[in-house]
Amino acid sequence: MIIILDIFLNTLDVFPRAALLTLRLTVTSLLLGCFIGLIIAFFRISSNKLLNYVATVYIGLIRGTPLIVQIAILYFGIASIVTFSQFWAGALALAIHNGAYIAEIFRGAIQAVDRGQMEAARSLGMSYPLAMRRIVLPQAFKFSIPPLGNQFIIGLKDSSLVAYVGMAELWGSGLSEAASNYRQLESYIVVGFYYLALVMLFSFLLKKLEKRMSLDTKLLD
Amino acid sequence: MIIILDIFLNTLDVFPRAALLTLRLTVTSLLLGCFIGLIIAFFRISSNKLLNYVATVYIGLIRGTPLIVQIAILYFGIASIVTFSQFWAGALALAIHNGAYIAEIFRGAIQAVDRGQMEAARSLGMSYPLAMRRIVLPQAFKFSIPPLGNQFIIGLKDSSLVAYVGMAELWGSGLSEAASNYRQLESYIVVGFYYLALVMLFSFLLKKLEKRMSLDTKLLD
Amino acid sequence: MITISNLVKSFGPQTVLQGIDLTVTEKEVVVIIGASGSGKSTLLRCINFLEVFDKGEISIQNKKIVPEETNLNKVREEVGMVFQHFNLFPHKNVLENIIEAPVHVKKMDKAMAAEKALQLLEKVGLRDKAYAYPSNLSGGQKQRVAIARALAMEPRIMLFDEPTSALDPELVGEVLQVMKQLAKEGMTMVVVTHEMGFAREVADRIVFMGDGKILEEGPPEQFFTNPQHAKARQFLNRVL
Amino acid sequence: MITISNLVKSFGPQTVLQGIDLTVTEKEVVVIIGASGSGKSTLLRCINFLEVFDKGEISIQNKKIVPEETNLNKVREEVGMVFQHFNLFPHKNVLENIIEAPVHVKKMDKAMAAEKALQLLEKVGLRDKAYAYPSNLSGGQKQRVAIARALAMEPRIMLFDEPTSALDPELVGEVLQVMKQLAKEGMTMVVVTHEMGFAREVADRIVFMGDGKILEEGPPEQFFTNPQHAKARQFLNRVL
Amino acid sequence: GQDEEKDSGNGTDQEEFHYAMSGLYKPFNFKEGGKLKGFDVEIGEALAEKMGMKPVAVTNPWETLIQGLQAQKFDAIIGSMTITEERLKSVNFTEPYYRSGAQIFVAENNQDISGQADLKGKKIGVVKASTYKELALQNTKKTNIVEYDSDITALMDLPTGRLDAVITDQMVGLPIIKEGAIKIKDVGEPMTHDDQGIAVRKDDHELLKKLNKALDEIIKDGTYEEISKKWFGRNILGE
Ligand SMILES: Nc1ncnc2c1ncn2[C@@H]1O[C@H](COP(=O)(O)OP(=O)(O)OP(=O)(O)O)[C@@H](O)[C@H]1O
Ligand SMILES: Nc1ncnc2c1ncn2[C@@H]1O[C@H](COP(=O)(O)OP(=O)(O)OP(=O)(O)O)[C@@H](O)[C@H]1O
Ligand SMILES: [Mg+2]
Ligand SMILES: [Mg+2]
Repeated sequence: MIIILDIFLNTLDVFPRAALLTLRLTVTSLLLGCFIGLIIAFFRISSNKLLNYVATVYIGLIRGTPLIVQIAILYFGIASIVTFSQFWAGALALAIHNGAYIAEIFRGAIQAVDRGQMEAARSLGMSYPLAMRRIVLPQAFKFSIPPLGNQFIIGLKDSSLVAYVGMAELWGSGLSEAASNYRQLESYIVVGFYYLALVMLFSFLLKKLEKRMSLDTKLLD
Repeated sequence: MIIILDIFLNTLDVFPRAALLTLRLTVTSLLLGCFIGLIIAFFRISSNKLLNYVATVYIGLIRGTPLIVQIAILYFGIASIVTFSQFWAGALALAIHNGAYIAEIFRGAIQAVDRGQMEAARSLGMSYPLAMRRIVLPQAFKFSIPPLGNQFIIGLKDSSLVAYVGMAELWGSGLSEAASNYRQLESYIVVGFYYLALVMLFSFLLKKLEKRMSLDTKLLD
Repeated sequence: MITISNLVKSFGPQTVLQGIDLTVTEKEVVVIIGASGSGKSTLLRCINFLEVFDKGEISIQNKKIVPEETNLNKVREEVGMVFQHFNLFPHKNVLENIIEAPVHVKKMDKAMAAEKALQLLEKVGLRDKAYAYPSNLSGGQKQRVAIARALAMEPRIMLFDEPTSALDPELVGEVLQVMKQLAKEGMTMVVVTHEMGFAREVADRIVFMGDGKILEEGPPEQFFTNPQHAKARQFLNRVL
Repeated sequence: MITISNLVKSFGPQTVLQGIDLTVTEKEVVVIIGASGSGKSTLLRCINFLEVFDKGEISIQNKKIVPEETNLNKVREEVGMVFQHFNLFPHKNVLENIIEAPVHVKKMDKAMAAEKALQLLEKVGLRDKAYAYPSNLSGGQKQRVAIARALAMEPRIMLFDEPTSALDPELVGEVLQVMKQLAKEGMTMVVVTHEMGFAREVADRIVFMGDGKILEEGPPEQFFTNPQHAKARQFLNRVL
Repeated sequence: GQDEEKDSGNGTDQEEFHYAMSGLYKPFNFKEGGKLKGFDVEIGEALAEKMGMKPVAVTNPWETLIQGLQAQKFDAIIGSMTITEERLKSVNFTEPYYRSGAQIFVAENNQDISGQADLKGKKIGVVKASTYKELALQNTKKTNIVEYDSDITALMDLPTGRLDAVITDQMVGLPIIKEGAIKIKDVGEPMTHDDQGIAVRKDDHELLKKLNKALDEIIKDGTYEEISKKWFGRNILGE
């Protein structure tokens, strides 16, 4: 216990900064992932066979292989086309991974909006994109808040895997720290606490958001 | 493409065996995880405050930290108590991780069984454990097949992370292979295909099982 | 047979049973009626100790039951219960449903239990459904199986909680028929029901509940033709 | 106004509309009746091009509409539709529901659109609900808002698909009242409804559908007192 | 993160010299308080100064260092990489910047292994993509070899009993024994004498020339010896 506390105090100049990097990485990759996810979700619900196929293959590949393999492939795959900084290479790899899961979240949410909404909008002369943007998506967005929040927490934890490409986020810093203080177990436990704190913080914020949302959705019929 | 095929053919003595190790690791850790999960699920639904608390903390810790951190901690943490072989250390770490998720699956499934079933059983003079074992659990088990199958596929992919502790399963072998042939991208893609094949195989088997189950559950009322 | 005195039961702030006194004698058929929410089901569930009550006493066969001290499973063997929603075990066929408790609670020989189960099925007119699964039965058939299942434990008392109110109207008759038969054979029964015809014909006594209290009780002839309590009159006006 | 000829529409193997010919003239009120599943909704949805039909022609205002060539959004601006389940936009208040299409489709000035919306709300008797959200309205109020929303696009024709059948009986009147008013003002209307009283009073013509075909049509007086087709007689016997 | 280094020192318009290492190889390269430190780091700084460039040390997983170099994620590897025929196919090396040897380490209480001859059939830990794997293969079966990301992790697994021996650079294990941080000991003579070089891309002849020149300069002017003494108490250039 004393050793753990000791390491905790000795790493106050390292881990909080690393936690911030973890957060930046998570937020960046999730935002990018939402963008990718939205596009892929549209591909999935589109009547165009090719787009549909592209989306299905993409989602299948991502869901069928471990994240660590994807990160490794993307890190070296992207590098052979264009050179990103480590941060962006890592963020992009996570985004491409999260994008597949987020696409399924968005697809589910869009399909959960009553079909009558689209029909009513079309019957008023709105074009498909306009109806999607102004009528369906705002409602789908509300449905997708809880699973998106969940995905955010998963993404936070998954970001630890970009330590593999040498990024000094929480887990990467933990590895470095342990390799220099020879206190693996205790160093890792300290890192674990940082993650736990971040996850608990987010679960808390998420619950608040959901509660606020459910107050709003009382307005739904 | 040619390089990928080349690597695929050159590794036929390594990767299939590694894939088998991945499978053994996954199956072992999932079975152990089911055992842990069932116990923790009972703790969760028990009216005993202490057991309840233990289960809640366990699940919270596991769901609040990245798997890689858990593996690292357990690998060195378990070693300070009792020395397992690498395989068992890895399998146990994965089992403890999966156990938390499986506990939630079982809890959900048990709670999804109509309360009337327990009441009817009790009203016939059956004790709580007897009613649980003979009436509730067999029904809960059916509800938990689809999420358990899903967890199995997640566990299969997650097993890649025990490469960190030096296990030569699929991903670990892929790393070694790439490090010796200097063809990282292509080697990783080959490893990815192995995972994809395993995942697809399991999704297929799972769907079959679910279909068979749903035929059976037509018998449910 | 059953003596209940000053039974009180609350759910949170709401006191659902406010001191019930009720005695049921051997071979008596007591029908409990009353508006929705008046506490009928709760009373029945207390008699079977499916609910833990707050105050009062229940004696069965002149033995006072103290939940902490008595083996409630033994008590429940003596008190059969039939639920509104049947609660058959969906993963077992009709025969297995019936022999489940005799075999695993009473440790009865399986073949003997099955033989007895078939006799009971004969009695409720479902001998040919012994190997059917619950999902393939109509509501009325399910409820008759549920009655047979309860009878298989050879209870001294049978409790029925609205056994016909989840049934399509055309299936109510077959269940009531079985219950009438049971009453005729001398089973002690406590029945919650909205079937006034059945109450009138079969009950030895009507108990009318309101707001967690017994407001009126008496023989059916008297209760139906000349109800004393204002709420009883009101209730009868609505349902008859 | 609308000319439909030989309209055929299938869902998979099932041919739901088997060659419909129908003409609706300016200011006419046509009421379509028929048994459930006879294709009434499908016909209405074809007129608004919410369903793609397989064969046949629809002309609106003497212009033949070819779905691939025509801007269907423009056509839909001219054809308002009111649905059985209202389909109000739950994330927008009543006023926003009404001005949504005028502002974003017709690019009308927002203030002007709002002013017009308030007039329409006045007309349907809901001026005071302008800032309420759909979830806080009764079914009848929702449907009246839906009518106002459709009218805000100034359509030349209004289609109603069972506008009152999702309503509690006591709320039907207020919606029919608004529809009668609309008919009186000379709106061209095609109404699918089970409200025979409304049909009799307001319709210029009754169209009776069965099995995807128009089996009989004529003025309400004639149809209701002396139906020709056997199925029509049968149908009227059931609903009147 | 290394991404921040680009915009950290734009006060000078010096060209930057990016050199990589695993960061998990104490005392040659490791992180302390989030800062990269060690012999390799300081050699890189000294070389950069001689070349008139701004030093930027970065970390990269050991097994992908060469790939990262080829992907131009950095300019050179100063990460205690042994010069081998195999590696020379992919990269060029400078003159050796230190010489060391592979050493067998075992748990402190291990009495079975006292040298290379005892390794037969034993479980041996090495780092992935290392020359030590070849050495291990000469002494035990492939299935008895366990590969790690970091030498330190491998050494940590000696006291747990999951490994019988670890082969790694003598300079990695000896400071640990001195610190008493992990209960291990070295046994036998060094198995090899390895030349450690700085790796550059095959086509980057200019940098290779500049590095060799700078290396010569720091050895001649005593900078090298100073750094070596600081970390090891002696000159590890060897002959
Ligand atoms: N488990 C429970 N938790 C909280 N309140 C309950 C519970 N069970 C019953 N109640 C409440 O107790 C009151 C009496 O319920 P009970 O089911 O006994 O009425 P009832 O007479 O059987 O009515 P019904 O004719 O509708 O079955 C009701 O207000 C009900 O909401
Ligand atoms: N999207 C669809 N896919 C398949 N079949 C459909 C679809 N929409 C309608 N149908 C079928 O077409 C037939 C006619 O349906 P329609 O809704 O037009 O009937 P209706 O006359 O409006 O009946 P109701 O009075 O019940 O509204 C029905 O058999 C229905 O099942
Ligand atoms: Mg009840
Ligand atoms: Mg319809």
